Amino acid sequence: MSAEIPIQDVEHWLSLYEQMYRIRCFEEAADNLYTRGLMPGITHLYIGEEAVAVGVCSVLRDDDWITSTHRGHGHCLAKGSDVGRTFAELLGRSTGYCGGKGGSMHIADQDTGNLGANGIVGGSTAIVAGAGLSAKLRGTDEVAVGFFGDGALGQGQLYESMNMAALWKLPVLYVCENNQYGEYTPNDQTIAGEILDRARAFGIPAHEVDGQDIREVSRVAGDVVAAARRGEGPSFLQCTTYRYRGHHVGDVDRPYRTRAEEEEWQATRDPLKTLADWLEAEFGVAADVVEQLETEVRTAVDDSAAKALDEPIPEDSEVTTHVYA
Amino acid sequence: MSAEIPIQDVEHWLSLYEQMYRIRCFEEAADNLYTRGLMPGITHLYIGEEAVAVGVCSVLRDDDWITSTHRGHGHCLAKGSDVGRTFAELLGRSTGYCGGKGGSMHIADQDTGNLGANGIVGGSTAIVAGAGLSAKLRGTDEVAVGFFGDGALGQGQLYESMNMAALWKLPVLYVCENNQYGEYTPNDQTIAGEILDRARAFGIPAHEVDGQDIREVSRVAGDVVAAARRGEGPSFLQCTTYRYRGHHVGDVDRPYRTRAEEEEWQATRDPLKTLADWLEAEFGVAADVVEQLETEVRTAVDDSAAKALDEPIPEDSEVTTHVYA
Amino acid sequence: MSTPNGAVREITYGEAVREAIVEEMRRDPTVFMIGEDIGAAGNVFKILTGLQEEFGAARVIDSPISESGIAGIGVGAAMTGMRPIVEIMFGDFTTFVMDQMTNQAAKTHYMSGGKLRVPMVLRTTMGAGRASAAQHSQSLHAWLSHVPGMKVALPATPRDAKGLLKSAIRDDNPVAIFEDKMMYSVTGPVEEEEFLIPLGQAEIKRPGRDITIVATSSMVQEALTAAERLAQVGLEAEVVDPRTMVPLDTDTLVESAKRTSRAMIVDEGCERYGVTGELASVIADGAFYYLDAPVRRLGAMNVPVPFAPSLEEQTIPNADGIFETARTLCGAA
Amino acid sequence: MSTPNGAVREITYGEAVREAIVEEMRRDPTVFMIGEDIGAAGNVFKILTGLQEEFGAARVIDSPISESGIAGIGVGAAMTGMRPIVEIMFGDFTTFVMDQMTNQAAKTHYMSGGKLRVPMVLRTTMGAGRASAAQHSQSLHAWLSHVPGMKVALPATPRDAKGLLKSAIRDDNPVAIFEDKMMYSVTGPVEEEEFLIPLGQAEIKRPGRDITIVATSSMVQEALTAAERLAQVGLEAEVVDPRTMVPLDTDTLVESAKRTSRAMIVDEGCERYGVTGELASVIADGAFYYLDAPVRRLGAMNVPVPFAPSLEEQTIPNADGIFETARTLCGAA
Ligand SMILES: Cc1ncc(C[n+]2csc(CCOP(=O)(O)OP(=O)(O)O)c2C)c(N)n1
Ligand SMILES: Cc1ncc(C[n+]2csc(CCOP(=O)(O)OP(=O)(O)O)c2C)c(N)n1
Ligand SMILES: [Mg+2]
Ligand SMILES: [Mg+2]
Repeated sequence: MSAEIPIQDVEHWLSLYEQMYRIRCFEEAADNLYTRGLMPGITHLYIGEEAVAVGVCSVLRDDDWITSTHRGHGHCLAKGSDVGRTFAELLGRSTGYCGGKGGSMHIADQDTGNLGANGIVGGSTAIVAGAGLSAKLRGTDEVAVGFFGDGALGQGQLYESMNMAALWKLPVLYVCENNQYGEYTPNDQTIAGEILDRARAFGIPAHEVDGQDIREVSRVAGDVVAAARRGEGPSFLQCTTYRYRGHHVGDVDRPYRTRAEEEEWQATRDPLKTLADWLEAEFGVAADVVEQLETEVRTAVDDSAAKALDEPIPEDSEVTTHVYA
Repeated sequence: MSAEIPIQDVEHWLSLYEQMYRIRCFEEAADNLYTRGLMPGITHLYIGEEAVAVGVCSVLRDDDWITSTHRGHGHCLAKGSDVGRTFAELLGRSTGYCGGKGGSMHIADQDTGNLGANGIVGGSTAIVAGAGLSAKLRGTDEVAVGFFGDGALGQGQLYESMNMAALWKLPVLYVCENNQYGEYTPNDQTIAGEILDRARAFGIPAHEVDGQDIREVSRVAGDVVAAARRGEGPSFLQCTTYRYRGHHVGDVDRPYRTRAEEEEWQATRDPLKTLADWLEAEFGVAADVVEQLETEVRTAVDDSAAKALDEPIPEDSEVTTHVYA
Repeated sequence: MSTPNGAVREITYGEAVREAIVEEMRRDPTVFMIGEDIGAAGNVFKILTGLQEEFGAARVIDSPISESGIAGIGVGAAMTGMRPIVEIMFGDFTTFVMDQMTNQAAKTHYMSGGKLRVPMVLRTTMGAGRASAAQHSQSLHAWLSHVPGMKVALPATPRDAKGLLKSAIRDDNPVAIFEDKMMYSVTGPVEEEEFLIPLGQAEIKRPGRDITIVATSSMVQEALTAAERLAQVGLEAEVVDPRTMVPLDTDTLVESAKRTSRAMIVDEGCERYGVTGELASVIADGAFYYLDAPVRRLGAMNVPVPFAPSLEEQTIPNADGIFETARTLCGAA
Repeated sequence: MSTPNGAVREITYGEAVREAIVEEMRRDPTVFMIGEDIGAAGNVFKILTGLQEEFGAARVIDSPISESGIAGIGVGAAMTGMRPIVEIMFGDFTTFVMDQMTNQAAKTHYMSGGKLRVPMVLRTTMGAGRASAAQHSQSLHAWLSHVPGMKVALPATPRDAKGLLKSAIRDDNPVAIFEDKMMYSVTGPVEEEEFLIPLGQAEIKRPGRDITIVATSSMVQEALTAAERLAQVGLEAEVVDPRTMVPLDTDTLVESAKRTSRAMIVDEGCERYGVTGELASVIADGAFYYLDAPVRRLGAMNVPVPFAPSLEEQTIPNADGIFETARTLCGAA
């Protein structure tokens, strides 16, 4: 698909670059925290997929909603969450977004419209339609965006949701992050037929997007979000992408795929590199400008991680609060 | 779709006519038993849809499997169950197929390969794939046919099932009996997009069939069952049909649709009339031949119903048997 | 039954449910309903007739047959400012909403550290007795009662049906309400003026000194019938209806058992690993030093509900069985 | 632990599960497995490594992420001559199979009047303790234990894991097995030669005269640890492991409690409306006239499992809590 790049100023693209880079640094720091034994549990890194979350969220308003997945840090930050409080949540600290009770897989941030990561594959595919229905019933023009992996295509609830969203013309955007694998299984073993046709069968317009090119992601997402906002109903995006790391931080051997495949993606389709190259070619943004921005971002992220480590763990009494509202 | 009628002898078509007529008489008798207060609970009549079950089952072997629905008497008889034992089950008698413990909504007959009616809409859409997988794993060329209503298109499990049946090329035939309504709701309110596309999205060949014309049903079913038997994987049939009566025997007012609509279907698309007319035109089968056959069938069915009423109810001790095998 | 002050009418349980919904939908524009055949058809038990006419198809939404989908939609709508009432036609189909209720609705508030809320009502049915066989007769309220974050109500009378449902709609948590479908046509006194019944308050439906019969849903009436007969043989049974499984009014149950020194539990869910075990344990533990006999449980038989009426009948606790068990328990002191 | 005759090796709980499956698949060509990431990946807990290599992709089937679909496929395959083992990666996802297990698998034999059978095993996990938070830490075995027609096993040792699973595979009914994921790497003695452990037979994991501690799954080890410490303060605890929730070996539980006259129940499911209520009631009823103290229950806290390890830890019963409760109970005589 040839990307018709919307003409926007360089600042816009630089800010998206910065956001993508922030996510990458965040994830590297999270990995580091895990490796050093400082983070409880495991976590799923978004490295390689940054253009999807940042591209989609770049066309959303603060009052739009997203639902996220077990691989949710990227969505969280892209929708506007603070790096420090996100780290704090991953570390189970009382200053985290969920007071340390949710952790990586359940991080939610009501204030930025993030209805939460989800440990259930496909678990939010109907919730997002509920948010869309709510937007409509409340008479707003809010849009609800559901991120989910290719693995969630196996869950029947997604189809129930798409059927209803189509019937009732809900302002919902289904974003399938097709990173080629569900855990350790390549998805040609788990997906029959054509992904886009699954949405189209319900009368939902569906588009395949290069998830490694934020220009394309944001352009197509912009169009379909605008359509949803105008009351034209749901759309579906399949974003072709790749997770550079293992399924989770502990999955380091990755016997289910080759190193060559990984290197190919990283060398030729890295979302950061793609954008940086274009910024240089199109706007003459010099490499050292980008480097300086990177240095600043990385320093800030690493500082936040270090600070989060000093945050307190929850009071023991927190175990029984918030069971009921 | 223009029906290319397979050339088979008149006996074949007469036997299918007889089977359809038997089902109609059976259902009328069931309604009568209900109306006279002789049948416990309620039941869902198949009147009007006979060509679907009989057409599809006419191309099946004894060792093929079917899964059925809450509207299951037609499937049951078409697959070869005995009228008397079916009545006995509807009446909760110990001589019924399930010893009176299942009733209309759970009638099953292992001997004819009927894995059971099902009170859960969509509840057997994955079970049928399991039967298909079993046929394959056991190294047989058995085929598994799943009947389900248009209402079951709302259930996510159907899509999970189709995905797996397609991936593993299971010998499964999905038969959607689209009778225009799910209970009291016309299905244009509940089905977005195109039904056939929902199967095709999974790479499953899908066909729309006039469910009121048994010649077309059996021809298309014959083709796709043969394909499944050859190992070519699943198919999907959408049989357009109509239930003449209410959703269940107690639904007599039917405010959700017009009498005119009902009369139109019955006058112009009745499966019995369509076949009888063709038999006369094509083979010169006279009206009185058909009438005599009808009289014999009706007498036999009514006798069976009367006999079933004399069958014993289960021993009280049966309540605790068969909880575990 | 405690008679409320003010005008009292006799209305059916079904009408009471309808009134609760109508009043709350009039009061609060964020309340809406979604379910199968609830629109023009007015629900399969015909208790919601006219609802869609009054509130429109946007607020009384006829859904496809997609139980897990509508539960999920309820959760999402509840998180974002609405108060959905999701109707699951038969309690037997709550099998499909277990993920949304358990992993999403019930946990969201906690997992988000108190930020998100899921003020959602799941209305469904329970109970056998209609020759509807194994998949349309179950009483599955034990499952959701086991899930922290859920509240669970089992109204036994028209008045409770109305008052508990109104409270549930206003509650900021997911609340599941199980309505016995055989009771929709049962009438009872319900005052004209508005009232709420708080979740978590048991009601002593009949006072008595000899034995405590804790009964839920339609079993309350069976227990009251049994109590009449027990009175004829000189035994005064106290019938206690917990009304909500969660929160559970432990105090009222335990105090009653302490007073009577004998207790039994009657519930229409299957006995094994059902709610009777919890209720019996709460009493056996809390009133241990006061009990003259073991706490007896009377749940449904541990069998799928059979179709044949003569078999089905055996599976459900009834007044006869309650009478016999209570008499034996009292004799066993 | 009763030592079997013959050669005894120490193997892990995970290896024991694998051995059971391998032996049964070699013995019976109708046995097959289906689940997510069980093929080349050998299951997420790496306990099925090599299985697909030995039996091929047709008998060790890697499925899409479709829990309800694979449960339904299991039911259909079981009805038609196969013996499927359906793996649900985390017990938390059994939410998706409740319809297939409850309305189909468990009821088919009964509804068909004994004609159809569903010889199917549902293998899944339970247990917290890994900072996996609310959706990957639950112990939901109470639900399926409530469903007539289901059998439910909770193996506590490698030997039980093997023997119970082999019995489950040969059983003609649907059997759910909950394996505590923290135990996969725990070792224990398992004899070389083939053996089965019947479903429905409790095991006294440690004899004692002062108090009966009924414990399930990983709580058995906690109870044994507590028992050691109780012995140091002069109290001999009998640790009884029911091993299967259904069928339940009521006799062994009740007889033990009669001997010791005190009993407590420890289980990792949430306490409220969980299995502890049933087990406590069975004992409180059966041993009523022998008990010197109320039967105490120690389930998981009635909260979603929190992420932060210091909070999570509080929610699960452990040896300390068992020790304290047992000592109090014994002092309370
Ligand atoms: C209902 C459910 N089934 C299984 C799992 C275990 N699981 C966690 S992530 C995952 C793979 C998800 O793949 P995909 O949706 O493609 O997301 P990705 O990890 O590739 O981003 C699985 C199977 C789960 N969390 N929830
Ligand atoms: C899971 C589930 N949800 C709802 C119902 C209630 N119900 C019974 S039949 C029916 C309509 C089914 O419509 P369809 O599949 O089109 O079959 P038809 O009755 O038209 O033959 C409904 C909603 C049910 N039995 N199971
Ligand atoms: Mg993926
Ligand atoms: Mg229909």
